[in-house]
Amino acid sequence: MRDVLSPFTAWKHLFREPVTVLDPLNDRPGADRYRGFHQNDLEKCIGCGTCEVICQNAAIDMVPVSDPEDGDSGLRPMIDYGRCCWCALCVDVCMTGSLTMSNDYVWADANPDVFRFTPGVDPKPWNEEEKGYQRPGARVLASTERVHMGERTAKDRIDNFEEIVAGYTREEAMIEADRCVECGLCVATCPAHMDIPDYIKAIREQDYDKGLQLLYQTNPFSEVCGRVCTHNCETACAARHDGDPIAIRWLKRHITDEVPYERYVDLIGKPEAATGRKVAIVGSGPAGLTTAYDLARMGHKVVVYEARKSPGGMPRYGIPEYRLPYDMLDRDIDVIRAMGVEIVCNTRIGEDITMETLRADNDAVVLSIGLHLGRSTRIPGAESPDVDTAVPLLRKITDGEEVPVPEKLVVIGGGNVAMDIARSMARLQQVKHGKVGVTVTALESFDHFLADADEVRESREEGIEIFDARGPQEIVTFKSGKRKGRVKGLRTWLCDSIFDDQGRFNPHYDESDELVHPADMVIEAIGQAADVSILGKDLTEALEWTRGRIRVDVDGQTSEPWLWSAGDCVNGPDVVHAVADGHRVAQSINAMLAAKEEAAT
Amino acid sequence: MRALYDRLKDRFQLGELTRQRPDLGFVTVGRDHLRALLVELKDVEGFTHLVLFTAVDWLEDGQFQLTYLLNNRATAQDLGVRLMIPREGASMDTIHDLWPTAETYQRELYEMFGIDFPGSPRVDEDFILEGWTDLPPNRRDFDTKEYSEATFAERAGRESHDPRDHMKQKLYPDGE
Amino acid sequence: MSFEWIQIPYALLTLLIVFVYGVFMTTIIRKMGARAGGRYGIRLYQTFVDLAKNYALRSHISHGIMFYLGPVFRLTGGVGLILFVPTIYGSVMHQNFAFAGDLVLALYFVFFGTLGMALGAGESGHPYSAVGITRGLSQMTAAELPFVLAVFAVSLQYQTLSITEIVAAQQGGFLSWTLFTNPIAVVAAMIGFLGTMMRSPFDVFLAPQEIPIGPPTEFHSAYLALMQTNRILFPIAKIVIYMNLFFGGATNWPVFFLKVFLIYLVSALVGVVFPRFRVEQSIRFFLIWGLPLGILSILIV
Amino acid sequence: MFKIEPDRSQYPAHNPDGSCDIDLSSGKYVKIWHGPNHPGITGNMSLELTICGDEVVEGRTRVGYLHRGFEKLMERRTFIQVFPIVCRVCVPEPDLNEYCYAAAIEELAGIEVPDYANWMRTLILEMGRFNSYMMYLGGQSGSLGMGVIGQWTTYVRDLMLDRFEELTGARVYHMFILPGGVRDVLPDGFAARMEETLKTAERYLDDVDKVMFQNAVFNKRTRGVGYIDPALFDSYGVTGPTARAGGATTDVRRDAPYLKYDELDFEPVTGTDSDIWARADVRRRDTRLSIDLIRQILVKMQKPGEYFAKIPNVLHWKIPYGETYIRGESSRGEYGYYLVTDGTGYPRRINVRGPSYTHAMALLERLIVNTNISDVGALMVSLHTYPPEIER
Amino acid sequence: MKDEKYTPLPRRPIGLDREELKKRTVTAPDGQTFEVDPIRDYYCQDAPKAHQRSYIKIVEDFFNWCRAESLWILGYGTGCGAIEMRPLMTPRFDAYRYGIQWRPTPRQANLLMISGYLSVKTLKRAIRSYEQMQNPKYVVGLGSCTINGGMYWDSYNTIKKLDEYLPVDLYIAGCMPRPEALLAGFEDLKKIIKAGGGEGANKYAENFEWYKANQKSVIKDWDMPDYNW
Repeated sequence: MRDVLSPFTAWKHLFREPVTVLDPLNDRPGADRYRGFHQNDLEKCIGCGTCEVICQNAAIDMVPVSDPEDGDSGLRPMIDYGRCCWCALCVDVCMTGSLTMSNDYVWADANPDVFRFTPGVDPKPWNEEEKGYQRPGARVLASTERVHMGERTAKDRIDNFEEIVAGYTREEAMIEADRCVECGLCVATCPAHMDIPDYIKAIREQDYDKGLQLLYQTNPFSEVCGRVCTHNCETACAARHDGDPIAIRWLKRHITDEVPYERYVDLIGKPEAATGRKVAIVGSGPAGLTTAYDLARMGHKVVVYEARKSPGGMPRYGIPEYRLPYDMLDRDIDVIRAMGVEIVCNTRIGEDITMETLRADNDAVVLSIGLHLGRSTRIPGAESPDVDTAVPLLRKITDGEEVPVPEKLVVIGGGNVAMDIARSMARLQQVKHGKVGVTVTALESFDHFLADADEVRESREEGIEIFDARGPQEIVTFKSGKRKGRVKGLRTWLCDSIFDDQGRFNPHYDESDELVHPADMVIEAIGQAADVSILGKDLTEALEWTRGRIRVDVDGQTSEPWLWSAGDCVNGPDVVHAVADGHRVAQSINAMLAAKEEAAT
Repeated sequence: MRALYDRLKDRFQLGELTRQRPDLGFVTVGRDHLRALLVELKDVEGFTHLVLFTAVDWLEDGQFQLTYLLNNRATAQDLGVRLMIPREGASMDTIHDLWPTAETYQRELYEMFGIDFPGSPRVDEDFILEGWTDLPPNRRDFDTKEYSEATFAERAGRESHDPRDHMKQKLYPDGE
Repeated sequence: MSFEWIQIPYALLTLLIVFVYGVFMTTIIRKMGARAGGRYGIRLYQTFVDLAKNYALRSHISHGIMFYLGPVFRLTGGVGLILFVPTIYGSVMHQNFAFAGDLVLALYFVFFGTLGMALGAGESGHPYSAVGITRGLSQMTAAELPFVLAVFAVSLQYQTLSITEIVAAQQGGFLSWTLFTNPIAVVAAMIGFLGTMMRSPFDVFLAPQEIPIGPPTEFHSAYLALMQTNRILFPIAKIVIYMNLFFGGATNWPVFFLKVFLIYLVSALVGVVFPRFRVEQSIRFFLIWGLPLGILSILIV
Repeated sequence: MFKIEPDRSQYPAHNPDGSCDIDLSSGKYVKIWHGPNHPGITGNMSLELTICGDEVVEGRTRVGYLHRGFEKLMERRTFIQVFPIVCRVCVPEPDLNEYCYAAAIEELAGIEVPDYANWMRTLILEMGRFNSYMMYLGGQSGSLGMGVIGQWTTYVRDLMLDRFEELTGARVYHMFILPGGVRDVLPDGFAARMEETLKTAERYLDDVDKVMFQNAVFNKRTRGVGYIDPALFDSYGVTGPTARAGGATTDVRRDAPYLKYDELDFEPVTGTDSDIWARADVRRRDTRLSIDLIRQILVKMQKPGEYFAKIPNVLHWKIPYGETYIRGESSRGEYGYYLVTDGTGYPRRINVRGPSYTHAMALLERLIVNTNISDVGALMVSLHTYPPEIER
Repeated sequence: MKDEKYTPLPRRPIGLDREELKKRTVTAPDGQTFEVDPIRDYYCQDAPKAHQRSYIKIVEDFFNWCRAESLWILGYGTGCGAIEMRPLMTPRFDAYRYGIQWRPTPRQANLLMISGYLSVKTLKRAIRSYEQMQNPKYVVGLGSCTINGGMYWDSYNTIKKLDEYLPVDLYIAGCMPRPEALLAGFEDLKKIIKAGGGEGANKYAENFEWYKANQKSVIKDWDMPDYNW
């Protein structure tokens, strides 16, 4: 009986208010975490395409929205809602965190072709929606932390010029290489357009031979670049936006570390058959030698003329050994030599051989003389004998010549050269005096510092004092006494802006904030200049110039049809840029030679 | 698990025991001993529950791996029995008389892998697919994407760009 | 009672009122069912819209003459029932075509629609229809048994076969209703009533979860609309009989509306909260509970 | 008295395996299709019934309407790309797929999942089980023509879906259990809102008890119907509540505890009769157990902590050769993933073992013989089959 | 890597070769014998016709209003989207109050919900269901899968573009669309129908050849006549 009556209790619901949502369309926004339709912050998005890669539905297309620039491909994800499954893996993996999801979920249309849109570009009602799925916390699908590179402690390294960083072990390199998402944004930023994602992939696959081949396709200075490259690529790295960029430079170095040096030449392969054409290159820096390497591989006969004792240019004479051991540089140069490049050292153009001779003897001449003259601030007191410029000093240190090592010195400048000379001098001080007394004053504030962050950090570890935003006003000298004319210190003002409204270099100082940095010696490291005196008067007049540099076209060709110029002397200081220049010039010369060949036959 | 393996190893010429977990092991057996081993496991050792029966296609080796996963409910242990059979003319003895439910598995394998089980009831009947004429779809040499693109129309008008190539095209078209 | 032409428009008016009322009652009962489930349910005018839509559908496919005639028969059953049963006692307008032996005719009409339906659905050739028809007929037969017995008991009790007279006999206070004068017959009849109302637990011949949805599986468009119209009219017509036979009839429309609604409610109250019997279970139910009660009621009379 | 049982002597004799010889041209039999377009079928599948009168003489389960080729698709997706599709294998209870897949990956890749993530997973699984049972209770009563239970349980399920939504960001496919952990921590105030939902659920379950289980007609329809001989459990791979209703005590949560089930206090629910009623009853009590477990979990779960293990970059995640089988207790029975990896970035083979695979095929075909056609729907629902996990 | 050595295993006949579709003689229990030709007996051979609208605009408008306010959904869950249909019809969202009801047979339904992906096997049934529905009838595609294949874009067993095979009136994006989105979609569909836009059935009849060719290119074992009402 109970079983017959008890079901009737269901009727009590008749007298209860129904539980129905009265206006389900407006009353029920998605939850805070709801994975609704996509949103994209166009400013943050860099178009790396990682979302496209991870999407298992092939729902995302990268479509051009703006012009590409460094670290931004100009592409933006377009999402096909005929494919999407709202799994939000694209949000989870987004390198910048720009891609998110709103909590909006209503979209019906009679036309099946409209369910495709570029979030952030196409106006959609949910574009401004605040709520919705965002990646909680850090990115977990691809690691955000760079693998720490082992290095010697400040104590260990301060009294010698041995290399500081240890290089990655295989395990470390694998982990670091694993972080790469292969977007390839870095390739465009790298002046030499190295196949960065591909050689990182070679590391992941432990195929170092292939990695080395990839390196040498675009860069014969892999050992050098693996250590001292300015790694612009890392500033374009997609991983930079949420975590550390991939240590591309160290990974490059890792490949060169792992492949036995004897196998290099085998792996790179033989140059092409000789063409009989001859090219002369002035200067054996990265630009010159890269040109030489490329041309030699194309089968041309190349002779490189170098004024100094050893080839290498700025990497040898400008970069201290603790950053770039010279035998590593020699290894690179030896590979280039193995391609048939002849390097003639101790031969200064204008003194030992003239440009005219070169022009007569060769089909083309490349001028890659670098920037080996230091610039001066020309502030009061700069003419003091205790004031020197950084580049010559570095050269002297490399050549083992005697340099003055005062107990207290000030470096003017905030670039890597300033760091190099400061740290080099610090080492010499440590050896000589047992303590470090170096102050660096930079015009730029730390927010816009020129030198690498690592350099700054390591310098500080080594006991170097760095003052930012200090504009040098006067090198204070002793006005009298035994040390009259010698340096007493450097007077600086706070610099509150470097550029004026038009963007011109016009620093503005706050005179109230004045400091005097005591010093026995001041080193200026504010820039370098090319030694163009070697060109001779006629050539100097024949060439076109722009702002004190030889004017070249995009291929590196000067206004003279036989003369090319490459490297720092046209571009400013940057190793990998010089390499890129070298490639370009080699291509251009090769095209010219081929045209000649064709005309001849 | 190890004790069980030692007991059965010589009688059925078992291969190495892979102990994936304390309660899960895999063991390889030859075709001649399979049935006897299954009967022994079912009737004597208490592995009465056929958890699953499936195949893995090792296309590169030209072999199918058949996996019979048995569960001993009392001890909560699982034993996977692996058997390799050649891909070509793949055929295997039916076990539907040991476990009636194996009939379903065998129908699926027949259809999805093209493995024959002579004597298994209704094994040649359509199971999941209907009127399938291509390669059995779970074989690894069957390319589902290719088939899908050839068979089912796709909505036109999509085009994607690889960031790397796009930047190359826009920024340094000559490859410099 | 002599026949007058004026009865035709009067009867049609009755039909209209009953139809409109039936639509709303169907809707309200459905809304009550919905409310028991915790929701609001369909809108009040929904049933009208559904009907209009079904009549307005453009295409229809016939499976043969009987397929077409089935719903017509069914509707004839419903309309005929209304027409031959006095709807409002004592009203000239709504007396309809009631006559001396109309109880037998009414019983005939109750079956008539079902048979027509059976033929029509059989013609549709759908196996579910066939299954539904078999179940429906067998269950209907079993369910009608107690009802018919109860009707016999009542007609024996009042010694007449005219519904009007039966109603007349029940006038004068609710204690003179058959409900109180012959409760056993009423219970037996109500059991049969449950069985014919196409609601759980005796809707196994519709059973959407088993044989979607039984006899009307193949019916659509206007055919379905006809059947829907019948679904609206027929229960009311049946209830009118019950009301007249057992609950004292109605002397005016408000009483009519109330009584019909309450009787309809009985089936809804049971239907919502019980699952359906299997066909042999329901037949057994009627045979075990309904039949003896029906016989008993006759014996008592 | 009034025994109107069908006369079985006129039906053909059945062989021991349930098959029988049917001569369709004799005109005695009618073939009818239950489904796929049929409201009494759980999901998109069909039964091909040969009936004689109201009696089923042969039944064949026809599946494949939902076949999407998951196992093939998984083979051409990277390990992370498989993650969004695993949940689609079983629509009403997707979370167990996510767990089984994630656990299989973690085992083969050697990843240790943080404790908090395990608690979260346990919570999600129990919530999913609750939802699945809610669908079942509505379906079981609905299959017998009582719609009102379905209204209530779907409403309660909807409330639980709200909890799912705020926790995971989706209603149906939660995609919350990533290989390596879970996506997020509990939102603020979740436990309180969950408690409210559970209270409502209990209130409605009380009503369900009264209206469904203390219902003369329901008992009549289900008692003694669809009996499964416990001796058949092993040969037909019967697991989960279906087996527990027949007195077996198999419950993966207890037999081979995974996640945090060994830290929870519970006993598997069992029944005795092994008929439809017993199965419904076991599930009803299991629903209550789930509620209890959710409460326990929310209490025992410690404060939010690390919820994701360190995993390699998913874009090129490779897992060395290995094979494993991960099982979990679903609302239908033993659910498992068999994963074989071969050292590449793609799985070699993933095989999903859904309980419906054995229940709805061989077992149902066997049970369905000699039942009344009216009971077919109820019988099938009582096995709690979800077709997508049969054909994947 | 294609293995050329595979020889297909024997299968039961497919398509029109199926055993149960052959002509056969049946003996009824009462001893009568008669011929059964399933294809001819069970199916209609006529192609569908496009049906005229009503000539009087106001009548057509009224009919359209009725059609829009009385949407009867065929209770056929073709894919996973069907799971959100249940909340839709139950207390929380209660679609009944918007004139949406479900019907168990295609004959009586006007609205076919393709709830997500369609496997080839289901497509066949969906087509048959659709053809059995009466003009005017509407199709709504739920979720990504019906728009462009969704997450099963590379599956060998699911179609990608639903409008190749059936005339679709409305698509609702989502995987799967929530009940609220469905309700919003229904409101849109009502607007379309009231504006006289729901002419999918006529479109289907007019482009019958094209639809049929598309259907047959996918369904390899076509075992029914071209049109089966």
